[in-house]
Amino acid sequence: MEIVYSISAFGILFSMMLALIRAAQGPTVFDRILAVNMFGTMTVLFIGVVGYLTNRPDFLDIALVYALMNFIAIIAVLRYRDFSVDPAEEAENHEHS
Amino acid sequence: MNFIIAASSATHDASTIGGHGTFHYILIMALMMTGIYLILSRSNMIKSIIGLNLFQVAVIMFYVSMGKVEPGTAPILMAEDVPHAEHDGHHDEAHDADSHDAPPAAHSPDPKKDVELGAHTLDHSKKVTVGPTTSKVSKITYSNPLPHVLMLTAIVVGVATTALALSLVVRINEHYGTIEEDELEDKGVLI
Amino acid sequence: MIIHGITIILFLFLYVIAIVIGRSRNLFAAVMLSGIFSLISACLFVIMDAVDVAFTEAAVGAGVSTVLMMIVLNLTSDRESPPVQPKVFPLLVALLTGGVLIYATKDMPAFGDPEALIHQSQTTNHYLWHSFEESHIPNVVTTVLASYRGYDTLGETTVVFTAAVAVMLLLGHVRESETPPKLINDPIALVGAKMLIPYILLFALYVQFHGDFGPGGGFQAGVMFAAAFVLHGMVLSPKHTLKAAPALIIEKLVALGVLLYAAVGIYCLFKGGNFLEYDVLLSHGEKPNPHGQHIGILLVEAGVGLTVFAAMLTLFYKFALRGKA
Amino acid sequence: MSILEIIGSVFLLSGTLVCIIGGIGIVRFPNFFARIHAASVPDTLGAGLCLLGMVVLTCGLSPEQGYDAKLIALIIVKLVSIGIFIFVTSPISGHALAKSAYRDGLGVEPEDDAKSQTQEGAS
Repeated sequence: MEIVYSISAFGILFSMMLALIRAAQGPTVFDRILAVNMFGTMTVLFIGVVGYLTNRPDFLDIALVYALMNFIAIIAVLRYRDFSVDPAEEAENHEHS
Repeated sequence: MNFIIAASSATHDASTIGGHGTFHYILIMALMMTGIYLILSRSNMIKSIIGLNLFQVAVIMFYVSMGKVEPGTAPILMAEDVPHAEHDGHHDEAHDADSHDAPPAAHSPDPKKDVELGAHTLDHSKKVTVGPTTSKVSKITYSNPLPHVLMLTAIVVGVATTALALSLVVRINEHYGTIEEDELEDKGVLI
Repeated sequence: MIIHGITIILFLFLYVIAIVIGRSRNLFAAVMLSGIFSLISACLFVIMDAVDVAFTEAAVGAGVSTVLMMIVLNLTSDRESPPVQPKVFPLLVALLTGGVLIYATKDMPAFGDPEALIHQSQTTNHYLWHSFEESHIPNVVTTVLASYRGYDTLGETTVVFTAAVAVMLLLGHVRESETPPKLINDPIALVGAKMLIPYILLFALYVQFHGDFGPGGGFQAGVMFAAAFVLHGMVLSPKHTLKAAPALIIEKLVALGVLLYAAVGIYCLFKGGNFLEYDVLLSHGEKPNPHGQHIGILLVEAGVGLTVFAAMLTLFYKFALRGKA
Repeated sequence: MSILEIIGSVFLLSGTLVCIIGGIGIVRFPNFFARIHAASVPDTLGAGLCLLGMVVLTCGLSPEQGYDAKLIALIIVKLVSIGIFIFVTSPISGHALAKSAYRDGLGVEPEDDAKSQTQEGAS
């Protein structure tokens, strides 16, 4: 079974590398966010697979925390990046919430 | 395919001749170097703080890597090392005395035997023979928990101090209108 | 060998990220990449068996740190001005320091060597093989953190408290911002986040109380509790979160956690033991008293969780409610 | 290898393959809105297949390997909750991202890459 887990781990690592390339070269800031998001998902899977590879799959808590923190980081990025937003629309949304 | 045996026996060979034994530490030191360079070379304060974080992660990794025992696993006792002890608060004196003459090492004294035992428990495909649960002679090797404890708290303290640095940056920006050390120097604030 | 290969690949990722952070003029990208950096380092911690450290790094480094840095970038500027001249001196210092450190590693025991001096220590072996019979907690890290090295942890909790107080002093008076903080402007994110927040809180409780049996504990759970509120504050606005968790109460909780921790220690003194010697709790005199240890660790972890949660949330409030200069 | 292990391995490996395909897409596609399609593949299908494979493999674990029924149930619950979490969060963040990009005036033509690069530099 180790061979299956290691192929899977290396495949996910390769996929992480590709996401990293996109995060490093941009070109727009959105590409970076996209790549970071995908990288986070890959990390979750990677931790899961490594847990099986080292024969302690009860460490999936960590993967769960990764999924959560990734989401929060992405929301933070979108929230605090200065996007040009229409002020009128913003005020309207303020009332709705 | 039994990678754990291979890895651990390789380490045992290497420990005598100093081969790839300290390789991890060199990797970590190189990471520290990039952190130091980032701190010193950048005039932007946020970049310096990021560099400080990288440096901190490298130091933490150095500590944690010292706690690793090669055929080991995380220091959370597995089911066979957890005797179903009495939960009524009474403590068995005989049990206590028995545990005092237990082997003191985090691994059994004979490294060869240790490797074999570790392989037996960690090999995924093989059947694990559950040992006598009252005995303190464990077949499982655990990594050293002490560096983990120290570094766990260090990370949380690290984020608290990072926040302090960031709040200073915010105040500097409000007062002087810049977060570049070079520009502060030009203004005569920083000497 | 496979684990070694994975380790080396992850280290390569770390170098690439560090170099890209160094070269990038866009601070925004640098902060995001530092988030990835701590994700990868957490993977390495898992491989090096430090699951609790990985847990904390993932929660703190990728979550709270990134959020705080993003807010600060929003308050200041997300562009780095080009350097006046290339600097040789820092490179020399870095190379010299690194060279000395690498030279020093030659004397280190090999990586993972079970014969290394650190693993022969009597204390470590006591922690590993006697902690279960003394406290009935399988996670040795939790036992060492809260019981054997309880003094340390009390000190660390106090440091978190002090840092929170310092940030409160520095950013205390709320500047009224001319441009109010924007909303994320997205009903889907709002609904999704509202749906997730209860489960995040539930999971944080699980982490808090399951820390005895698996990775987790007060530090991680506190960060995750705060993360749920931070998420709420980000999809709505921090002002809405202030209604749910008023800053005055949260600021008092920062101190309450430390006080709870210290109170457990002082109560032990009154019961006739040493400071933070939980054996005397619920005890009739017998010395290794797993029940007392258990209850003591539970209370102490609760104190840690309370302080960390309140400190992180206070940090978020102080930064997020600050107007742009 | 038991039948469960074979099924689980097939799921896990096909999930990995999907992840790699998505990764190639995210590097090779010409502009942001094409890349967001590629990124959604590993986030949903890839992660789903991998987690499904892990669930099946966990079912195949036996008490002789140190896993009793309670532990296996706990692991499966965790895997399922990770799956639900990813399935909820990743489309949300993808949607928020696409919306922000659209509002920021990002185009869909391949040559927009060069233009937006200067935009990022200027902003």
